[in-house]
Parts: sequence; structure tokens; C-alpha cells
Amino acid sequence: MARLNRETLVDWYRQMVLTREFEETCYQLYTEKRITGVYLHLYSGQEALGTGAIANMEIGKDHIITAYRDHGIALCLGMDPKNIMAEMMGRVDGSSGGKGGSMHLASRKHNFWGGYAIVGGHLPLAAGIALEAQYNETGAFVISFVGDGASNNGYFHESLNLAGVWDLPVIWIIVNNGFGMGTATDRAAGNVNLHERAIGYGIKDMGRVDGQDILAVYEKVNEAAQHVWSGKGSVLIEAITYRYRGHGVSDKQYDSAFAEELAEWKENKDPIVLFRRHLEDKYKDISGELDDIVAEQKKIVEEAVEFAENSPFPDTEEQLYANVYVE
Amino acid sequence: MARLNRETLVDWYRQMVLTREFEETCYQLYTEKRITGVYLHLYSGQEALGTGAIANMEIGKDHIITAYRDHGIALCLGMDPKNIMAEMMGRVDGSSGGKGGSMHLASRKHNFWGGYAIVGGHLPLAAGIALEAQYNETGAFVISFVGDGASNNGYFHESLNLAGVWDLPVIWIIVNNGFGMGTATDRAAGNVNLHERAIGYGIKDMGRVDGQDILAVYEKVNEAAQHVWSGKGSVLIEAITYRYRGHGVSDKQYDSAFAEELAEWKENKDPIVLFRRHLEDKYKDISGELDDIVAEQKKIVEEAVEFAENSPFPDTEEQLYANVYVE
Amino acid sequence: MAARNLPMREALRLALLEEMHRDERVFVMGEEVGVWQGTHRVTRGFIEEFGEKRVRDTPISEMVIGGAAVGAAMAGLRPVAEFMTINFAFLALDALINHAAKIHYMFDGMFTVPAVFRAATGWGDQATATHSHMPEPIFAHFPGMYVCSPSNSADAYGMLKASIRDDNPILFTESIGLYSHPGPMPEDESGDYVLPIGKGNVVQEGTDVSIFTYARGVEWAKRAARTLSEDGVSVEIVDLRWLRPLDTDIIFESFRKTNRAVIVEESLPMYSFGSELAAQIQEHCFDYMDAPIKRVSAADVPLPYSKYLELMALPDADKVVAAVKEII
Amino acid sequence: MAARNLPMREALRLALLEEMHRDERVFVMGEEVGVWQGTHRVTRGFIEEFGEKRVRDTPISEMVIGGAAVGAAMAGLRPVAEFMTINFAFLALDALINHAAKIHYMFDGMFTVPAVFRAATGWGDQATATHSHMPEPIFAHFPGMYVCSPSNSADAYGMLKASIRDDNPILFTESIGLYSHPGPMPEDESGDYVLPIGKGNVVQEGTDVSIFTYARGVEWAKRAARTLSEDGVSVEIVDLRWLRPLDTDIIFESFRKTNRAVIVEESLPMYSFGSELAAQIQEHCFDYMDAPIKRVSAADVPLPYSKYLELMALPDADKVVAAVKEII
Ligand SMILES: Cc1ncc(C[n+]2csc(CCOP(=O)(O)OP(=O)(O)O)c2C)c(N)n1
Ligand SMILES: Cc1ncc(C[n+]2csc(CCOP(=O)(O)OP(=O)(O)O)c2C)c(N)n1
Ligand SMILES: [Mg+2]
Ligand SMILES: [Mg+2]
Repeated sequence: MARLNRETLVDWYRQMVLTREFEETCYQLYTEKRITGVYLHLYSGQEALGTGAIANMEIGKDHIITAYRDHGIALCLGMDPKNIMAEMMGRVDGSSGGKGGSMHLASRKHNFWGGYAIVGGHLPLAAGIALEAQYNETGAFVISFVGDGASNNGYFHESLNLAGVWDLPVIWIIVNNGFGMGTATDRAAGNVNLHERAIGYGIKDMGRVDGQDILAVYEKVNEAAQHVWSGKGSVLIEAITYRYRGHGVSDKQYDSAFAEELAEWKENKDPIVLFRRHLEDKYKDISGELDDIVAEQKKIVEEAVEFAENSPFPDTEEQLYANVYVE
Repeated sequence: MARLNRETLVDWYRQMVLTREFEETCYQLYTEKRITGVYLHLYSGQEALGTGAIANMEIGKDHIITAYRDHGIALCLGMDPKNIMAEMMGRVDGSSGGKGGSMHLASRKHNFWGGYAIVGGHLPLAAGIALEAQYNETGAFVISFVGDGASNNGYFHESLNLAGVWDLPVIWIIVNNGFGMGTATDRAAGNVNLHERAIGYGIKDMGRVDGQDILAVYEKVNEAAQHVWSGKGSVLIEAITYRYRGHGVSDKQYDSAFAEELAEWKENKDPIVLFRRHLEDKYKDISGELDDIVAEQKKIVEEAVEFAENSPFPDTEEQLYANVYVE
Repeated sequence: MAARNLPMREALRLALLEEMHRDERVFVMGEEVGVWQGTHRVTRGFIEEFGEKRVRDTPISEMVIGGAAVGAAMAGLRPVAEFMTINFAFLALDALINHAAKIHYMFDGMFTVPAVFRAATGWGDQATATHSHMPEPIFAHFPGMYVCSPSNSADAYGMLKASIRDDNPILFTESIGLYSHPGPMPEDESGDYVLPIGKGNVVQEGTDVSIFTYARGVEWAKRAARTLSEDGVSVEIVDLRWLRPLDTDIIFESFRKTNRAVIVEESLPMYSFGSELAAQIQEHCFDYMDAPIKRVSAADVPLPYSKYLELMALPDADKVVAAVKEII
Repeated sequence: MAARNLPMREALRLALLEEMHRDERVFVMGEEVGVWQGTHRVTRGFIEEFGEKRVRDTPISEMVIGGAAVGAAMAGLRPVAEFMTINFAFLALDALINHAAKIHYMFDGMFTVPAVFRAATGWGDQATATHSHMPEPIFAHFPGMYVCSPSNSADAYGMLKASIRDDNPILFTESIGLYSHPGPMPEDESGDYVLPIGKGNVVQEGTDVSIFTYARGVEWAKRAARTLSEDGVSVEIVDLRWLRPLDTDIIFESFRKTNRAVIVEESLPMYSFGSELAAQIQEHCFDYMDAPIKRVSAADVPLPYSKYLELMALPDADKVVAAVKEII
């Protein structure tokens, strides 16, 4: 578990800035058709959630799994932006060899079991991964993010109930960013207090957390980890956040209707701005350091782009047929 | 809605006795291989639930749907035992022409949309049927029974949530008979207070009812109907009951472990015994009438068996290929 | 009076719009069909025109989208339920196969299920393995539900109307790659242009080889035929339109004329569309076979993201030409 | 030393038992596998022997049975997940096809999914439409997962061991009709009798016609062969065992010898096992075909409850004999 000293906090800031920079660059690259394909779901606006949650993990021991909106998770875990960017572009140096793309980042080394594109599809995987931890008594836990939209899917019910029955060590975090594509949470869920679904599964209802406040997220997940470590099984947290770039980069029409709402979030609830303000309050001399960090992250992302664009495309029959099966 | 005069109560008694008689006869017929096939799930022990709930329906207007343990529902609705028994035996005069069998009874006339064999599979159908009632403003409601085991399936979650979002007029009744096949409720559900799952869907949690007490069931469902009529959408009731003949007639090994528990239910919580006691307390002169009813139901079931065994088996190519599609 | 040209998405939209006006019982439900205007814009403007009662956004709940449509159809409505893409219909397989397709038979005709399940199908825009399928054959394996996929705007229009008016459950898939593809609409503007269910279409007559296909395959076949005609090869193209009922008459008639066939499908190769057609032809036209029947299908891999790999895996006109050349 | 005779259920049980003793990572999960002793008694006595940690009863939640097995396998365990019957695996299609079968490829080999999904398959005891399927072909349509179904006790034993030890996801189906069927066990009692994945088996050699089949079809083929031999027809029977990988070598070799084939399957006829085999044979053995290839399959209907109707719909030895006679 991270200690909340200046170094740690500054590192959190760095992670959030890196993610924002990476995502906004992806957006740009997509409009220039340097990233291609139909799907690209950006994490901008949700940085505090990934960073604050992951700060509780012992990387390489604890586990994490999520849906397609996965770039921020990969980056906060410490995966190399170069390989991530190469994956966006479908290159051989991509973290999934170019076979997965934006929605399917993963890293065995970081126990990052992947981004998945079937809504809810990764939730039973989270339960299975937690079962391994319990079975082998590794003491690890699993963080599984769940979209607000995904929480209405059968996978959610079956997975959280199984976690309840088997006391699996999972921290389920509903990422309530207000929408599943264009459908507002209250038009899709009979009860908008999504965290209350914990009750039906006999797992701990940990209520809501402000997903824009990295310190609140960190603490909430920390409390969750205590619960899980004590052997009492799963918990459910609902984090309130917002997505800045709409559902996916290719879907824009709908978000215009929410331009004001979006502006309001950006203006008053931006997780990076809020945290920077906090750091500047706390450490009066820190502004320059933070500026340097921003510049540094820009450079890292630029280098990632360069690296990715210099990596070749896989294009042989051999590559096409490799890894259908374990031989 | 039924009025609770003597005539009504006596009729309830008759329905329960008919069901018990029918089911115990089916059991006998199965052991004699006069009813064949692998599945036969009897309703014995649960009679108060079907009878008390259905007593609130306006037959032909309101709707009902259930799983494979459906004989009691068909009988309480007033379907002719002859056609039901013929269906058990796969005869042409069966209510589903012999194509459905024990698990797939139904009656268009009674708005009985069927018994279904895929656990949870009928729950979204219930939602769809309720949608028709809402769409056409018929003022009808749907009663949908749900097994305790079925309540852990994805269908349950998606269907009850949709009912919550769309305010569909469904009375969801969890038939908690303690087991899904051989798995006790608490080994399958993270929270054994199954009714609390209503919270997650924003539908009314109506708590538990003693499923062996027909008057309690009647009143609970009546209260539910009031709620649904007022346009406030679905409710969830959890009824506590017990199955006397195990899961299915061909599965017996497990139930021996629960012989004592079963004896206890039969001894102290038999819905027919309890209700008879109530009637005999209330109407001092009623015993003879009730005895006559018992004799009469035995005869009705005997006649049904005779009718069914005289009905031919479908056995032509034409019958095999009929009704795959609407031509 | 020249018929209009419309992209397939607009042809579908028009059919649905007209049928909703014609019959009050018809309504649409699915993810993002309303406020978001339909992921593929087929229901653009519908929620404004028909209101929330008849244009129903659902949660991300494919099991209940499938099953609630079944229940509503049984009870007397005529739902047109949309699966945003066919990949998500995997989650509704049980609702579709064990419920929609079986209820009419299981209760010996007591109930009907006049529901249309629309789904965008096909692949080729780097959507990666879980979102890259053209799996009609696995649905058409089972009796009780009809399965189709149109190849052009006029067919899309006439087949969707037919599907909505039919009393059977129908899985109606729509190639993503064709949505923006413009094509002439039928001359018949009466609103009752309804194509017969289960009838294929000879897209182009020829004498040397038959290409049997459907949906996007028709485009590849046409392009291949143009190339082949330069070499003097006369190609007949048959668009089956329906995988169930399958128009075996049109297949056998064409084959008995050309004595050679290539089957083109965007689906995976095994236990698939091409398998069934080749099996049928060799059984029923054995004495007419001058060469083995060839199949052009997707590569037998979970489909990759990277663009050149994906292109390698996808059938195209060149692959069709090559297959024809092997047997001519 | 004569090999033992065991019913197929006991052969499966023994394989599983031995593998659980051999490898601590192997565990079973599914509905009623523990306290209830397994619906089909394959895990009889397991919970007493291995405890609740390794014999895990689940709720009636097929999506998570499928998906949790995938996750556990990725993380290093070797789950043997049971679907009580294959019909319920329809609810897990997404977990099986979009997750189990695709994860190895989608992450380019980063993860493996060494999970076995067992499921009772087949029909014929009046289980009615929703519980009467032999749908292996729809699962085998997709690459990434292996699919098999044994026809006898020794194979069941050796194939299940192979499946548990393999690093790929495997759908292992078991004919309900064969569970009680006794058969000789392998001579090899070392505990390491492991059959190769994807290899079929010539059950009986013959010269006039090949019958290609698997699972319960082998029994029907054998009975048909006996009848046919009385008429002097020499039948070769090939049990494919695996639908994926499909042993095309064994098919082609047999066909090139007999020049005639009948394919027997308990599945529905369309887009199915017989379709693929017939398509493969006509393509690769065209010059060896002396007659059209025939298929014997289930009737193309949602299966009925009533016993005579069901019998009419089910393939049997007589139907196989009739099909052979059509082409001999
Ligand atoms: C089973 C399934 N249904 C539908 C989709 C299409 N789809 C992709 S993302 C999405 C919205 C998911 O919303 P949410 O879970 O809230 O996640 P968010 O995008 O807000 O991060 C939908 C409907 C899908 N991928 N899978
Ligand atoms: C999807 C599915 N999974 C498994 C089964 C097998 N099965 C049939 S009944 C049953 C138990 C259901 O229990 P419950 O819902 O409590 O109903 P009860 O039998 O107690 O009335 C199971 C597991 C099935 N029919 N469908
Ligand atoms: Mg969301
Ligand atoms: Mg129960």
C-alpha cells in the first residue's frame, strides 16, 4: 500500500497527467486516422478513479480487470506507454501484439487481466481470478471495475452473487459516469443508487464515493481492501464520475445535448485540477515541479507515438494464425 | 377479486385437494411407467401458494406464467384435469397436443402463458406480457412465479430491473421452497432474504409471506395487486414453502437426507391440513362437505386418468412437423 | 419515374417507419434506439415521431431484450427488438432459440411469437475478436425461427416489411458494411412492397459457374464476376437472402445449369453456410457436378484488430476470383 | 489380464478422480456437483473426498459458471466446470465463445485458458424441446476452443484426461444416452492413458461405404453395419470423437477407400456436423465420389415430448441402413 507522502502524491499527479495527455493524444491521432478502427473509448475525466484505486494495489500481487475503457488503467499500473500506443495502432510491438487494440490492453506482469468489450463479460472472470487467490491463499485481492450500464446486465448479478456466496476477495467498483452510451443511468436502472445492489448479494455495500477526488477514492478503496483482507469477502463501491470524450470517439452526436453538463464537470470537478489545487495548497513550492511533470508526460506520450508509428504492422499468414491455440 | 365467503373458501379447499390428489396420482402413474419421460416436478406441499395467489386474478384478464413445476397452477386456474393429464401422458388430447408434456402446460383461454423449463427463462416473458398490458392499458397484471434457485440467474436480474425501469405491472413471487434441486437456498444466494433483491431494482419489497397459509398468501398478493393497479409498477414477494416430492420424481437420493425436515413440514405446515383446520374452526358443520369434496376430487382425477389413457398418442409425420412455423 | 436511391440504413428505416404507421401494435425496443437515435441510425427520429411508448430504450440487458420481446409478441404486440450488434445476441441465444423459436411448437400452436429481432452483423472495421462475427448459421441451425440478411436497399426494405408482417419469430441481420451503401429502391411505392419469405434471388445470370452467397458476399461476387468476365467466364450470382427457410430450389436450378459452384460467406468456415450449401448440392445435384464446390469464408481465427491481419482474414473479390479459377 | 468393463459415467468419474489426485490445481465447479453428488453421478463421492474447496456447488448461474472458470484458468487453476446439460450452456455462449475461446488469441498468447467445460448432451427421453439438443456444431463453428464427445468408456476416459491436461479451453460433451452404457476400459492402467486431441478412430474397417459419426451415432452405425453385413455390404465406421480439431485425414483416407459415405449425427440437420463433413469430402475427394454423400440427422423440428413423435424424430440404426441402401 502506498504511503501518502509528497512523493506518492506527486506520482499520482504524474499518473493522472500522463493518462490525460495520452488520451487527448489518442483523440487527436484518431481524427488524423493514425489510430484507426471503429472503437476508441477514452478515460479522460475519470483519472482519479483509476489512479486512486490502483494506489492500493501491490502491483504483481493484487489483480485488476476492467472493460474497454482501459487505457487509464494500463497507464496507472505502470505499463509502458510505448507498447500501449503501439497496441492502439495495431503494431507488432503492441502490448497484445496488435491483435487486441484499444479495448484489449493487458499485462501479465502487472496482473492486469485485460480490458474486455462485451459489457459485463469480464465480471465472472474477476470472480474466477479471485477464486484463484482464495484457493491458493495468496492474500491478493481483485479490483474489478463495472460500468453503470453494465450493472444492469445478467453477468453482474451472477458474478456478484457468486462472490457473495463464496466470499471472494473482490473490490467491485461501479464506475457511474452517468451514462451507458447515450442512456442516462436513471433510464436504465430501476434504482439509481447502484451500490444498493450489494444488499441482494450479501456483500458489503460501501456506498458512493466522489470519483473526482483522488484522496476520497484512495481512502474508500483502502477501507475496502481492509474488509477483503479480513476474509469477509466482496465489497461494492459506487464511484461518481464523468467521461469527457463521450462514449467512444466515433459517437459524438449525442453528447452535444450534454455540452453544458460536460462544461460544468470540466469547470468544477476536473480531477486533475482539483488535485493540483490540493497539492499547491499543501506544498507551497510545488508548482514548478508539477509543471515539469506535465511537460515530461507530454514528451513521454510523444515518444510513445513515435515508437508506435515506427513499429511494423503484423501482416503475415503466420502472424494471423499464431496463438489461436496453445500448441 | 374473490370475496372471502364460505363458498370461496370451500372452493379454495377444493382446488388444493384437487392439486394434491392430481400430483400424488401422477407420482403413482410415473412409478408404474404410465407417465413416462425423465422429468416430472410435483407441486405437492405448495398448494396454498398457487391457490391463494390465483384467487386474486380475474381469469381471462390477468396473466400468469411459471416454471416447470406447473401442474398446480394449471389446476387452480381451472384448466380441465383431463387435458392436463393427457398432456402428462403425451396424448393428442393433451393441453399442448402432447408436444409439451408435464413442464409445458398452458392455456390461452386462462391467460396462462405456460410452464417453462429453462430456469429463469420465463421471467423476461413475464416482463413482455406485462408490457402488453401496459401498452394496451388493459388494467391487467401478471403473476410470475420465480424459484429461489432461479433468483440467482441473470434472467432474474435483467427482468426485474426492466420491470423497475418501465414500471411494469408484475407481481413477482419468489417460491422459496428451500432448494434448487439439491442446493439449499443459503448455499446459492449471498443474501437469503431473497425479497431484498427488490431494492436493487427500485420495485416494492413486500417481504416474506408464509406460503403454507393460504389466507396470508391471498392477502399479500391482494396488497400487491393494489400496488400494481395504482400504477406504481412491480412488487416482489418471497413465499416460504416446501416441496414434498423432492425436485423431480426421478431424483430421489438427495431428499432422504432431509427426511426429517420433510416430515416436520408435513406434520406441522401442510397447507391443506392447516386450511381445513381453519375451515372447521370457522364453520362447525363443514366436515362432511369437505369429505365429499375430497371424494369428488379423487373421482375427477380418476376420470382424468381414464380420459388420458384412452386418448391416442400422436404418431404421424404430419403431427411431428405441424406447428414448427405459423403457415 | 425513376426509383429513388437510398442507403440500406435508410431503406430499413423507411420500412420500419411505414410499418409502425400501418400497425399500432408494432413498436421498437433495444439499446440506444430512442434518445441516441439508434446506434446505426435506423431509428433516427423515431422517438420524436412515436414517443417513448413505442420507441423503448432498454438497459444493457440482452437476455430481457430477447425474452421480453417474446412475451410481448405472445400477448399480441409486434415487437421489433434491436440487438445493437449480433455479437450481443450471443447473450440472448437462449431467449431466441429456446424460447422465440420453440414456443409455437412446444405448445402445439397455442401461441405465436410475431417478433422481429434486428441485429447489425458482419465485421471488417477493426472491431476485434468479440465484435467481429457473422454468425447467422448458428442461429439458422435451429428450426422455429426464420433467419435472413439482405444485400441491398430494395431487399432490405421488402424483407423487413415481410418480417414485421409475418407471424413467426425472425432474426433479421443487417451487414454493418452495407448500411451506408446506396442502392435503388423498388418502383412499388405503395407501402406494400413485401418480399416473399424464404425466396432467394438470381442477381445475375451466367452459365459457367454459380456463386451462392448472401448479404455483403453479393458485392464481392459481383466484383469477382466483372473480373472473371474479362477472362470470358460467365458467372451466375444467387443471393440466398434467407438462411432459413433456405431456398434450395433456386440453388439446385442454378447449379444444374452451371455445374460448378463457389459459396461465399463472411462467416467462419466450419459448420457454416458454405458447409450446408455444399452438402445439399452434392446430395441433390450429384450427376451435375463437374468440379468440387469451393468455399470462400473468413479465416478460421478469432478475428484480429490490426488492419492488415484483418484484411487477410476477410473474404474479398480476389479470393472469390481465385476460388472460381480453381474449378473452371 | 482382461481390462475392466465400466459404464461411461464411471470411466469419466475415474478420469476426473485421477486427475484431481494428480494435480492440485484441478477442481470441479457447477450446479449440483457436490452435495447432490452430480446430476449424472460423474462426481459421486467427490465432495467427501476432496472437500468443498475443490468440489464447488454453484448457484444456477451459467454465465458465471462459464466466465469464472475462464478467470480461474487464466490465473493458474485448472477448472473442470460442469453444465448440467448442454442446453444450459446456451446461456454461457458468450462466456465460452467470446471469452474462453478468444482470450488466448486476443492478447496474442499472453494468457492461456486451460478450462474444461463438461456438459451432458443429447436427447431421447422426452425431455421436450428446450432440453433436447446435441448442439456441438454451433460451438465448434468458432475457433479457439476444442470440442469433443466420446462414444465409449475407454475413449471417455482417455479424452477427458487429455482435455484436463491440455492448455486450451475444451468443451467436453457427454451423451446422456451413453452414461449407463458399459464398455471395456483401456489395458493401460498407469493413470496416463491420454488420447491425442483431434484424432478420430476407425471403429470398424470396411470397403463399401464409410459411416462418419461421433458419440451415440457410433452405436447406431454399428447396429446398421451388422444388418448391412447380412446383405453383404461391408461398412467402415469412423468415430470422429472431436468436432474441433476435425480429423480430416481420417475422413479422407476412409472415403478414398470406400468411395461412399453416410454421415450420422444426433444433431439437427442444417448448418451442422453432416454439412461440414459432406462439404469437406466433396471438395477434397471429388474424384473418389461414386455416389452422393447422405446424412442421417434429427428431424428438423423443435423436439416434441410425446414418445412416438420423439422416436420418429430421432436417428436410429434403421435410418442409417436406409441411407446406406440409397447409395449402394
Ligand atoms: C453485451 C453488450 N451489449 C452492448 C454492447 C454495446 N456497448 C458497448 S459499451 C456500452 C455502454 C456501456 O456503458 P457503461 O457500462 O456505463 O460503461 P462506460 O462506457 O460508461 O464506461 C454498450 C451498450 C456491448 N459491448 N456488449
Ligand atoms: C438454465 C438452467 N440451468 C439449470 C437447469 C436445471 N434445473 C432444473 S430445475 C433446477 C432447480 C431450480 O430450482 P428453483 O428455481 O428453486 O425451483 P424449484 O425446483 O425449487 O421449484 C435446475 C438447476 C435448468 N433447467 N435451466
Ligand atoms: Mg457508464
Ligand atoms: Mg426452489
